[in-house]
Amino acid sequence: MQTSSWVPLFPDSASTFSWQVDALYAYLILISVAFTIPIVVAIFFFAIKYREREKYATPEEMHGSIVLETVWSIIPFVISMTIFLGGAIVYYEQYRVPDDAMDVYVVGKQWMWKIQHGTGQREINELHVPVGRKVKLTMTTEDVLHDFSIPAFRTKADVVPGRYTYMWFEATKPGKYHLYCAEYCGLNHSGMGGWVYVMEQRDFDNWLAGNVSGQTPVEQGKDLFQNKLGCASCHAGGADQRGAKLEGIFNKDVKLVGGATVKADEAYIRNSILNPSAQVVEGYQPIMPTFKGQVTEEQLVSLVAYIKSLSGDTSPTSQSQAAAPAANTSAANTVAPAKPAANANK
Amino acid sequence: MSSHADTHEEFHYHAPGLQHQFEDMKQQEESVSIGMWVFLVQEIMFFGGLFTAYLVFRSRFPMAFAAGSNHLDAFWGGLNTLVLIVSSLTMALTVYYAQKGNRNMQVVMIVLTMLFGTTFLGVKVIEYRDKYEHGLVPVQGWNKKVKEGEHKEAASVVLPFETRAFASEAQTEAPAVHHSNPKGEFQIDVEKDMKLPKMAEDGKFLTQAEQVGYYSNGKLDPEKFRDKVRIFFYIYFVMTGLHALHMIVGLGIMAWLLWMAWRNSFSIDYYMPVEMSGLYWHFVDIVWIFLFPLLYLLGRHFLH
Amino acid sequence: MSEEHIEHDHMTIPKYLAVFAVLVVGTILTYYAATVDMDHIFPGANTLVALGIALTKMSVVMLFFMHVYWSPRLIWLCAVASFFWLAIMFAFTMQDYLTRISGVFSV
Amino acid sequence: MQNVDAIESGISGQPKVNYLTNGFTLKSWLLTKDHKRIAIMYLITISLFFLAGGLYASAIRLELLTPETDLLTSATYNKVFTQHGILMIFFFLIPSIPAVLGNFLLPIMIGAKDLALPRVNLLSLYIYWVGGLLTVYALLQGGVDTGWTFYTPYSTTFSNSYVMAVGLGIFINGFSSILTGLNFIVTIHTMRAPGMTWFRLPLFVWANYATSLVMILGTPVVAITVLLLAIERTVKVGIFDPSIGGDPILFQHLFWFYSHPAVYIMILPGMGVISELISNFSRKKIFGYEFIAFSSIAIAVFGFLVWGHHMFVSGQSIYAGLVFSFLTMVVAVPSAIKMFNWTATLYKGSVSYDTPMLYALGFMGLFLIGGLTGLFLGSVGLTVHLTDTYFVVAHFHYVMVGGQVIAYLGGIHYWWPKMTGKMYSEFWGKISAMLVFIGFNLTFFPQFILGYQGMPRRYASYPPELQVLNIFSTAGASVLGVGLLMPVVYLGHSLIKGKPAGDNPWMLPGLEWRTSSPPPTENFEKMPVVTWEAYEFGEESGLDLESARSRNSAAVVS
Ligand code: HEA
Ligand code: HEA
Ligand code: HEC
Ligand code: CUA
Ligand SMILES: [Cu+2]
Repeated sequence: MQTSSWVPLFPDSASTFSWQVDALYAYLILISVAFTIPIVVAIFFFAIKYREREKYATPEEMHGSIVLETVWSIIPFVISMTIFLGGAIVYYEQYRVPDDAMDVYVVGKQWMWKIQHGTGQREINELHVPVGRKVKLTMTTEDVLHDFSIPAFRTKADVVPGRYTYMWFEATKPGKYHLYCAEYCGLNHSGMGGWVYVMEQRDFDNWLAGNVSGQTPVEQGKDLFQNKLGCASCHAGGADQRGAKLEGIFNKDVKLVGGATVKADEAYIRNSILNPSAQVVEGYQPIMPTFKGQVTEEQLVSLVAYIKSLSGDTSPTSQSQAAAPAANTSAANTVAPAKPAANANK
Repeated sequence: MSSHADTHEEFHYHAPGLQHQFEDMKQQEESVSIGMWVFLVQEIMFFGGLFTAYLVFRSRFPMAFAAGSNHLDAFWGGLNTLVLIVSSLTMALTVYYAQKGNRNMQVVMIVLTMLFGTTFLGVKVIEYRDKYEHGLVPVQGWNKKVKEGEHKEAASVVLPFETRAFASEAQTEAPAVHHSNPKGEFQIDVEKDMKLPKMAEDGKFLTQAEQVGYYSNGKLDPEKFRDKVRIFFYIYFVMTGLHALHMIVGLGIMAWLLWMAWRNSFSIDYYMPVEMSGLYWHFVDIVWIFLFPLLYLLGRHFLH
Repeated sequence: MSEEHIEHDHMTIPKYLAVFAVLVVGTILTYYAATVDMDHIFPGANTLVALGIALTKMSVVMLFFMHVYWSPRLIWLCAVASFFWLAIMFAFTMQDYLTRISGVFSV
Repeated sequence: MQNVDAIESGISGQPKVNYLTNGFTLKSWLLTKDHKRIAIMYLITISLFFLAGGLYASAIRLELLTPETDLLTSATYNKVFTQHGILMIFFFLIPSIPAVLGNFLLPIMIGAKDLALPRVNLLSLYIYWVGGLLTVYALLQGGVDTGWTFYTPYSTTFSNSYVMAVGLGIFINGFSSILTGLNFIVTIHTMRAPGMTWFRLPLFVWANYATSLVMILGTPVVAITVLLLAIERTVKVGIFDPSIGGDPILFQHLFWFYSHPAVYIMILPGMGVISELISNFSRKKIFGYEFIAFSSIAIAVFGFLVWGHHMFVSGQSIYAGLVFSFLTMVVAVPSAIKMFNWTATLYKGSVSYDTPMLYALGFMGLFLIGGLTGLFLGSVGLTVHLTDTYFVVAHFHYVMVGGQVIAYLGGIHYWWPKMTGKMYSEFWGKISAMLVFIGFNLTFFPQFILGYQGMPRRYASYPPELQVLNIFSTAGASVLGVGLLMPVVYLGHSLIKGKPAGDNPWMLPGLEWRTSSPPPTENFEKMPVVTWEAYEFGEESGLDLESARSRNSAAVVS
């Protein structure tokens, strides 16, 4: 359902949750009108009806009313709670990234957006996506804060140096939409934008075909993994490999030496390549060398993509690993540090 | 100031020190004391911002904080705590004698308070100097420059009850390579400091931020670890620096009090300035009461 | 509040000295507590003990040296409010940090 | 009663020594401890800052007339809106009502000779000047381009502008605000005249009390934050730079810990003025006095729990986002209470349409819209779309300009006769109030629509399809500018040619109307004793309404 097209005041509405945001907006406008009209009418009515008829009159005294005060405290409170709930529901939708989304990587930089697709296409300040597919953006920045904003999709998120932030959307209508940088980032902040092209799947495939620049990230990652960086010397697979098993780990919980578990998300894989011994997988020695300084940011993206692809073509063991409780990330991270302190002092 | 106020004063009895806007001494005292307390609330929030920063970073990098803390000399810190406590006592006694109208004891106590306050700052200078010599000032170029390969000097003072591990190590051989900072950069004692995260690593109880933040090359990375220790020292210097600034201001107030007391300006009826300065002094003391354990005493037991 | 007169004869020199003694003992105690490993009882125990002692010291300084004990309610309120606001600042900031999902890679 | 004499002497225009005529030397102004003189000096200074900020605003609007960056380069534009924000917020809006009207009136309203700590008051003025001069110096040297929010790491590591100097200016200025707040709190606690109980205080005093709480509890935090930023910028080490382990978002937490409560520093005094105006110009006791008083305190307290609503998309945790969104809704309720009580006060009143009342009615409409759009922004799912767009710009101008600035203007007009002893032209006052109202809406209403269409803020250039609404906005700003310039002219004119106002031109019961205009240095000839409730218009107030009425009709007849 799209509420936008017939109201010229609304921007394009082109994602699955944009109607929800519009509906929430409409609801709030409704509430605003419902409060504004009576109050303004009352003000005008009182101001005119009870206008000063005699200088220095002393109109009848009136005392406050507890009943009224209670009523007009509770009603706004209840209404504001509905606003909060509405917002919370939409927010949940906006920030809960679905699992089956197509990956796109975004790096912000003063003042351009560098974007790479899961299939290897790179673009700058443009983003091509197919209609009807869920797209997940994994984003970071090389310098200051930026904000990836697509009004037509009703979503945006800051990109923060030193961290990944995520957002997702599913476009519903082919077209060309504005892409902005919405967090002030210096001189050319207002120039740091471009377009999002939403295309039918067929057109998108054509675009992909016409634009292939050598390898997809997965291919490139595979190449790096097997030949260029020699990861395969330890992670070749098979029974007695030295390195941890990488098939099927993505988004599963990994048990670490010391008992903690972490979820193998992009950041974790990235860290495993850059700081292997920070989080050592249970049952292995911390022998993996770091690749920091040897791999570029883009190669990292490819490696991560490749390792994720290893989880795509499945592995039976992932079942057993997934058995570990899922809700660990925040709890484990914060509680883990001190808990085994006793061991440390033995 | 204004002529109006002056004529006003001619007609009314005015207690010494009563200002024109007040009706009587009680109102003035009440105003001044509320004013002072509200000012202290403001001060607490001012330091509060720093404590928040401390909290955030300590909860992320406990090991680096412990390592940084072990570079601080708990003896000097403890001594300074005692010095401040004594000065608090003499300050309290100043107020006590002011209430009693005892001018001579008042002067003595103020002098003592100032003496201890100065001692505190003196010790601070020794400590800062020590940090300077060991390359522990978090700012590049603000440290004593040591040439490549040169040994650093041994820690200045170690007392019998000083932490064993810390003391013995500081005085024996220090590894040469990591104690060279030709440009005066921040440096840490790798051997000693890295012990902590290593111990932690064995026990696997690093925080998530630490698991990411200390490592590269598949190992604990002294460079990266040093950055985190440097955050500790940054916070240390800002906090103790601001505290010292408050002490200096306090000494200024004391000097003024001394002058006033000397001239016998206070009496049983009028000693508000003494009491208010006392509140300020005690507040500065309280800040230190928290700074001491939070900065100087972290992770001592690890090295025991 | 304006009715209360601030009494001045509540502290005597021995009392001051007693408070002083508490402070000195507290300082020495903090020091030794820090060298004893209590973190194995539960994580953060050392810090908790250190803060507990510091809070005690602060309380006696405020109550007796700063005469809060005999002060009007408003001044109690000042003292309490400032710590309450500090708590707000700590709690709401940490509420964010402690519930962040991972994704940090270069701290 | 004494006020009757005062009225008589005021009307007959007997020459008397008042605070203005008590000494004419520069020294008698610069070293004064008189809160009224200090207020006047504040008034002059903040007006200059407002004009400077307004000139920057004009530059913004002119640049945005066309989509391209043709009038200003991006670099200049960035400096212009930053400096607009900094001057307007830190040097105009925060001191506006407290330091000018509050300073002038608060002691008079509670029947005191002065603020409790006059020297501290003077000190706060000097601190304000020092901070202001430092900032102006930095702006002349080349300015600053970080946005008024100074987000790291841009401000610490990337910006090449005068962040240090401006930061220090704001740091210093902060203490001016703290000292004002401190002084108010003390004064309200200890300096009330006999009979002036807490619940007889004018609501303006309550509002200033709540504001002072925020100043005391919040401002020190922003001071230390800005200081940390300045240190980090100078020594290149610190806690906000992610490349050495710092956290840029910590800065946002610390900054908004103050700056959200600060928006209530920017509205509570305005609400106080409006309570005065609504009640006095309806000549009716305000409806729900206690509720309005306590809602001010509630806003000040709950205002500290919601700062994260500025950080919904910043990378703070989702859980924190939800908590902050929830609390944001809660803090809106006390504002709602005020709104309803004001409206109810008009009911069965005797509403006059004097200029201050026009401003008050304007405030009600504009703050209503501003506040309600605050709810849009507090609803977290919607803000993801709206944040950092012109919707936010429109929201905060509605509350800040439509709210506080309008209230400030209303207050200035209302108390102008008291402050100067002269009456301004009622005709021009009404014209300018209308122009401001119309111009304001024309300027900022289109920005809501722009915002929902996604136009990001802090943009020197924008997509051409958004130009129409921007033209409206710029046109509105011109009307607004003219409307705001007019008071300067006719108020200035009234100083020279204005009719003597008399001590109580509106026959109102507040204590400030029971002394001469302008008041003497000690405010009252003798210490007033309050025997009437707040907003008492009838006989109990002791006002001689009969003779005032007859005088008035005589004046009309002749
Ligand atoms: C005077 C200043 C002022 C005031 C009073 C307010 C008041 C409010 N503000 Fe505003 N705000 C700012 C100044 C102010 N704001 C500024 C300067 C910014 C931008 C800073 C920057 O980034 O540069 C900002 C930004 C801002 C944001 C962040 C936007 C973003 O950047 O993404 C949010 C989000 O929640 C918000 C919310 C609110 C709310 C809920 C109120 C509430 O207090 C409003 C309460 C009032 C009412 C609700 C109206 C009256 C009520 C009724 C008529 C009854 C009906 C009510 C209900 C049904 C509940 N404001
Ligand atoms: C008290 C606060 C205050 C006030 C009063 C104003 C007043 C005005 N503001 Fe301001 N504004 C802010 C606080 C304020 N603003 C803040 C905090 C920001 C955010 C900054 C940031 O992002 O960092 C901002 C940002 C901001 C922007 C967004 C810039 C951007 O994001 O790119 C715009 C755009 O229209 C704007 C316009 C205006 C206008 C037209 C006025 C008008 O109301 C001004 C009217 C006044 C005058 C015009 C002066 C008087 C007349 C003259 C000097 C005569 C000459 C002029 C003419 C005849 C036209 N402001
Ligand atoms: C010298 C052997 C060796 C090489 C070469 C090596 N690894 Fe590893 N790797 C290991 C070992 C051993 C582990 C398990 C211990 C650990 O987590 O550090 C591991 C763990 C991992 C993990 C975490 C796996 C999990 O289950 O959580 C990833 C991801 C990974 N390696 C990726 C790579 C990539 C990509 C490369 C090449 C660029 C590479 N490795 C090269 C030995 C190696
Ligand atoms: Cu990038 Cu703004
Ligand atoms: Cu806010």
